[in-house]
Amino acid sequence: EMTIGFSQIGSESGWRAAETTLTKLQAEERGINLKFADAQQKQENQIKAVRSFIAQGVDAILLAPVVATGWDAVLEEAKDAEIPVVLLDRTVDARDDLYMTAVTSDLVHEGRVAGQWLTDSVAGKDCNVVELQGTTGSSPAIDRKNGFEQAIADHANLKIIRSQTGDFTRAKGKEVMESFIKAENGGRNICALYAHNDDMAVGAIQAIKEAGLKPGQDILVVSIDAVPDIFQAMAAGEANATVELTPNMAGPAFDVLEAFFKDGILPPKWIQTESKLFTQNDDPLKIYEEKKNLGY
Amino acid sequence: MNATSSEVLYRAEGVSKRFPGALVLDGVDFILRRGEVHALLGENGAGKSTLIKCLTGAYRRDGGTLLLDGESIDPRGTQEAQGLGIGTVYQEINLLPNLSVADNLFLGRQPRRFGLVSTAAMRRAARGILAGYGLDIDVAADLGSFSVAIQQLIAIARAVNLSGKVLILDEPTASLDAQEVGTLFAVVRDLRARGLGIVFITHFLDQVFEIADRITVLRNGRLVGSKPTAEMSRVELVTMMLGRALEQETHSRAPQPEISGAAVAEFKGFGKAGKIAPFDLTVRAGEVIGVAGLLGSGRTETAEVLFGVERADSGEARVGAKAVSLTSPRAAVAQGFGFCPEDRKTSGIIADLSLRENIALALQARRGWSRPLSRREQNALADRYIQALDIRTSDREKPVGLLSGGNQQKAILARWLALNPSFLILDEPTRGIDVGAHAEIIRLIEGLCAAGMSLLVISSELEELVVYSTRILVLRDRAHVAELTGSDLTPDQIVHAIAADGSGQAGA
Amino acid sequence: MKARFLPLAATLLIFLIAYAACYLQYPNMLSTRVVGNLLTDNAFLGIAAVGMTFVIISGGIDLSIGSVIAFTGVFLAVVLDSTAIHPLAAFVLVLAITTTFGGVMGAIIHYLEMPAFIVTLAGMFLARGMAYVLSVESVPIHHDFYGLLQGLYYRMPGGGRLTLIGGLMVAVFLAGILLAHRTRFGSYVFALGGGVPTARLMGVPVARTTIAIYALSGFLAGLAGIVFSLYTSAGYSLAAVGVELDAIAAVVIGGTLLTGGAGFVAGTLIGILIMGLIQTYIIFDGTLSSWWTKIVIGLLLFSFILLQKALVWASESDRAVLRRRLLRSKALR
Amino acid sequence: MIAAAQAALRRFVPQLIALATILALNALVFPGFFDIEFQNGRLYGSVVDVLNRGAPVALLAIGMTLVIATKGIDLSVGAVMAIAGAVVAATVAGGASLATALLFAAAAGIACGLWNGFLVAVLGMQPIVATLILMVAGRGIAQLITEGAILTFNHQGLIFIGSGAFAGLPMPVLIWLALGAAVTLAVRRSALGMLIEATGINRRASTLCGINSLVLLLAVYAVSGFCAAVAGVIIAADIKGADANNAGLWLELDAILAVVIGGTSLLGGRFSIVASLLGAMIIQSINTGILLSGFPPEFNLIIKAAIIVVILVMQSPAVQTLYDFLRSPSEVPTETPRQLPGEAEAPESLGRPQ
Ligand SMILES: Nc1ncnc2c1ncn2[C@@H]1O[C@H](COP(=O)(O)OP(=O)(O)OP(=O)(O)O)[C@@H](O)[C@H]1O
Ligand SMILES: Nc1ncnc2c1ncn2[C@@H]1O[C@H](COP(=O)(O)OP(=O)(O)OP(=O)(O)O)[C@@H](O)[C@H]1O
Ligand SMILES: [Mg+2]
Ligand SMILES: [Mg+2]
Repeated sequence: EMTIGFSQIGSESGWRAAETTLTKLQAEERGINLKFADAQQKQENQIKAVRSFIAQGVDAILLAPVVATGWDAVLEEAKDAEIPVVLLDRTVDARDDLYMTAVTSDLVHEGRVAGQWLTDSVAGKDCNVVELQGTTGSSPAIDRKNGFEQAIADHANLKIIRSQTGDFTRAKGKEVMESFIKAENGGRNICALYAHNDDMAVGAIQAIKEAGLKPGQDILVVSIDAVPDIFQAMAAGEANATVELTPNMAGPAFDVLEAFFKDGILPPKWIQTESKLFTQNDDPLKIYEEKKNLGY
Repeated sequence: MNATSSEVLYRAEGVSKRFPGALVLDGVDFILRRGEVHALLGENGAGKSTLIKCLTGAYRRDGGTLLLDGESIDPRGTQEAQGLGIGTVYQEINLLPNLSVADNLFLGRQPRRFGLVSTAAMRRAARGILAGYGLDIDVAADLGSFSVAIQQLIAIARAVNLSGKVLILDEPTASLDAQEVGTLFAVVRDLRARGLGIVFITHFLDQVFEIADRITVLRNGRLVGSKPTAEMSRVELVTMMLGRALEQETHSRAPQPEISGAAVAEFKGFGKAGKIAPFDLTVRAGEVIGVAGLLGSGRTETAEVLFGVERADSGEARVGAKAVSLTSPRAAVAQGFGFCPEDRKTSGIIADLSLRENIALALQARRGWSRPLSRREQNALADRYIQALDIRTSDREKPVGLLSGGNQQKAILARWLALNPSFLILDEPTRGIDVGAHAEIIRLIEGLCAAGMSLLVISSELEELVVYSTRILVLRDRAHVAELTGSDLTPDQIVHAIAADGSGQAGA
Repeated sequence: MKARFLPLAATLLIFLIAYAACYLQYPNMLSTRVVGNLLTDNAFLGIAAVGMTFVIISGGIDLSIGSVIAFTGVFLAVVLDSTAIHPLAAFVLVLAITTTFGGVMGAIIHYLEMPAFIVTLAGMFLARGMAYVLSVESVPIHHDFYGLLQGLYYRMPGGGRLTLIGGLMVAVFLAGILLAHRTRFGSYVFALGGGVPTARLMGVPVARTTIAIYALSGFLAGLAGIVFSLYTSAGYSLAAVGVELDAIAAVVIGGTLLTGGAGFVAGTLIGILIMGLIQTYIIFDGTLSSWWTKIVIGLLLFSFILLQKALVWASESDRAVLRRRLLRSKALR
Repeated sequence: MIAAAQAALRRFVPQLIALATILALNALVFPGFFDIEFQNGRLYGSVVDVLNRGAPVALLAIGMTLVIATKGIDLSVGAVMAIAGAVVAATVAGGASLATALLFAAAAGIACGLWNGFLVAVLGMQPIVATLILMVAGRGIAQLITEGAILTFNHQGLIFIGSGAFAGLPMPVLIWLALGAAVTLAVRRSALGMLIEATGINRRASTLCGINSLVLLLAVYAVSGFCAAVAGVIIAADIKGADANNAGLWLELDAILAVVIGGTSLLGGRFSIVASLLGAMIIQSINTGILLSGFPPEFNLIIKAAIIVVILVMQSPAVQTLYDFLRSPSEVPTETPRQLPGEAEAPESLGRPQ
């Protein structure tokens, strides 16, 4: 039996809860003994967890790093102890011989996909975009912002007129959207909303409705993650598109670890998960039903 | 002033101090000579403590000049005053209960080796200093673990040790008993002989005549006069302080009839292990039970057990005919008890609340939160007791913490009188109260008894105790050892009972 | 045993018992790796907690330390990234900044008579805000000198490492113990905790001491920030969120009263180790979900404090009887 | 009577000035700030947003004021909000009636408060640590209920509490106004206010007066828990879901800040709920102003910190003294100003003006 340590960031969002659930589920199916450590959003706790895993002598370590930097030393220790490390959902800023592989999506690419969808759907018309950023300083917020900006860079008709942090939460997403609407002539200046995650978009949709506008029509809504609730909104015509970030990062990770331990096969350094775009045309209700029991 | 400048040590001219709403010192002159003990006297709230604080830089004065040894000084804080050789004991003991005794004595001037405090040397020095006061205590223990009296002595020792030129003592004897006062006076005489100037504030006039060379009297923030003690009679002094003659100041004892009325409360085998040995006590309507004993003899503990502050672990209590359990002060209040505690700063006043609220508080607590006293009722209550006890304050809304020490004491007394309890326990009720008010309070106690209230009064002033007590309990070693009645109620008999060891004490 | 050392003794006892209990369940817990990790992983928290101990003993509180740690890290990363300054010079520079920052907070607390809680709360916003302004992204530090410092460790038998930063924390604790308990400054700190007006009347230089206390806390937070940047080789504006609460918890578990006036620097070290132990235990267990992790941390915190109180109570009631007897005989001479 | 009213008003002058200044600043960065329209049966505008979005902090501030008046502090309110939100969501999602769900949420809040009160009053723990325990564990409990996900619901009655309007005003506004008024009346029309203040200033002396400080402390923490529960229900209802991970995160600090801006001392004693509510509105005005201003989010914290520092400095005792001093030149002593800031002498536990 294989013992694998999993250092998770925390449980700051439904998406992350789903990732945790799926990881545990996958481990159970494969008969892996999973040691789970929740870091309460703190890098120092994650480092502690990895060190403790090393001290316990686990067979492998899954690490979902809260931030890209600062892992060299601890990864070096894992390497010394000959424990393979697989990164989940974010990469790190370290020499690539310090970890076995990274199973992640490309955050910048996600932003680009969202931006691409928007440029396509407005089709050359002028469009003022408001942006709900994630937590200031967090890498998804930075990368998804960059990707989106890259995608619309060559389209002079698209302009980000307001951009403020909504801390990845529904409540803040709603509050910030309310003030965007007030500040932009009752929302009449706004043509589209880009939210760094679905939760903020769900909050913002409520704000748009309460201001007497129609989300999805008066203001286009595009966001990232593909959590179940956004599909409900899409089914109701209130959201337009979302980019999926799959919570099943552990499946591929376990696959490569099993292959490595069985046959000594070394995986590629990066296993990119798909950033699939969903729109109202993709039968959102069906997807909602599929997703709603995954622990989101 | 007629002092020849050669002997003047510390001269203050025209010192003024204003607090919001009140001019507390109004152009006061004060001259302290080398080698004299100078008593600074006045009623509660006259401004004595404030003057001291201005002299030592603890307050910034609003006007006036200070000359030490002929040179103008302007201490900006106590530290600077200490540097100039002025040591002070302020009225409320100002030591730090959380520091060790040795640290308190040497704060800021601990002996050092290689930059680090040399604890051993400091403790040795501390023991040496305290030995001069007959204190042999563990100087490494927290100051707060010692009784008020010992803390007072330590504060004095510290100030004496600091003072090269001037020593100021603000009511140092308020919580000392006769023996400690004797020790203190010996130290003071010694310092006087060495040429220090000593300022001494007290409400005990006997002590003034015993030790002071000169007396300065303040009234309402103004200088009334300053004279050598030898030229002053007691009556003259009291008149100067009060601005009127006091009809009856001397402690003359009218024989108290023994009371044999109905028992208001009865305690049988009441006590708490480690605090006070079990005792029996019957309280009858209209009597005053005095409690005497040395420091630490268990007087306060007796009061605390009776009032439920400390839960008794043996014996039973009866009020009227029914057994009651006194598990908390609240329960005791419900039985018609009242308790005016000894340490007004930590257990008495609610400093930030107004005088009015402080007076109304106990009554309000007994009525319960849902039946508030109206503002009008509170005002009436406060006004009544401000007048009855002559509490000096600019108005009833003044935070009680800003009142002078004696007036705070009166406020707490007023709080319990307002409750009109059937059994009132007073622990050192006259501590820090001026002669005028002292007489008033004694008269008040007598009046209350005549109206049927029973009292238990703890006091270190035996003369005072025998004036109003119908009987006196004597405590020693945390146990009730004797009860004096009738013709035995004299200070001498009490002293005798306190000193008697084990057997053969007077009375029973 | 002196009354005042009781909480310290109780804490130590609890720590030893808890460690023994963990060892029985997971023998690996006593490996040199775990012991080494306990020091290294908690180094920055420990150093910051020393400063917090001084602040709390003086009756104050410093909520800014987590943000100051983040600021320090970002500052170092940005400076080392964009200039040719040697890290040592950058260390001096950043320590000067954080010390001044602390000192200014102390001055505001003293001269404007504002509660420390609020002043340092504003300081907390400000320091993190400054970190954001310097860089919202996490900035890696690649400097040979950092590599050199990180390479300084003693390898214990069994693979555990005694790192430079772990050693630094121990050194800071030793210095803190001397400063608190064997200097005049230390006695002033305790004096302020006993009551500022009284301390002032006793001649304590209140202004100077208050400013020095917060400056010290700022300095140590800066040092903790340097340690954190060594620990992670990066500066990140979201780092060390909530560290102030961990530090407060460690200080309190270590037997220091939040009301001020009583406490031990050494106790804080044990407090840090206890908190580290709780975390290590939870990771070794490895079955707790995110929410149960939080609940169990809370419960363990609760039981530690409760146990400590119980121990102190139990021995205090005996002692009270003793002391009273002693007091009486001495007072009566 | 009029004098008393004037005195009461004077108590709020610093807060009112601060609020007016912030609002004016907001109007400067966003000219339409004071525009109010009537739309969809409710008032609509930035000022209404301030009132509405300030509801959670305002509600927390009500209970927090009482706790702080007793010389305590309650760090757990954010976690209690999460618990109450989770409870209400779980109960309505389970098909229970609105009344039952609200009852459960309120009971959960009160139970949390009683737990805090028990630790503080009975076990004698220091309030910061006592409530820190629930601050850590409470969010775990909330997540346990929601299992880390956002527990959504579609109960119209419950949603109305969060985003409905009555008489033109959003429900949250009406709720915090009503609760604020009710608690203020309850403590000021009864003797509770005085008893709480007395306990906060000197618990020992108050106990000796016969005040049941134990029950009082329990009650005060329970009220704080209840207020937190109401706030938790509101924010859950507002987003139609219980977000146990983020609901009320770090709001305890804002609530404490509101109380302090309201002039209640952290050392306990004199308190004013109305002033704390003004404090909450000041904080929300700053937040809303920042959102409307369009500055990049990196600057949010610095702007907020700077404004708060300015407000607190203006309200600090030392500056007040200086201000009084400048205002009444007739009382200036003949010599140079001697009452230097920081040297103003006051007996222990009197470190507060007013
Ligand atoms: N900080 C303050 N603010 C306002 N008024 C004050 C303050 N301190 C003292 N007072 C007032 O100044 C007057 C003089 O007080 P002071 O303490 O000097 O009296 P005292 O002569 O020492 O009286 P006692 O014998 O009772 O100690 C009192 O009426 C008191 O209320
Ligand atoms: N060991 C102690 N620890 C804490 N407080 C003490 C201790 N000993 C005495 N005290 C406090 O000091 C005060 C004086 O108590 P003491 O034991 O001297 O009794 P007493 O007989 O009432 O003496 P007196 O009233 O003359 O001071 C009391 O309030 C008591 O609670
Ligand atoms: Mg006085
Ligand atoms: Mg006594």
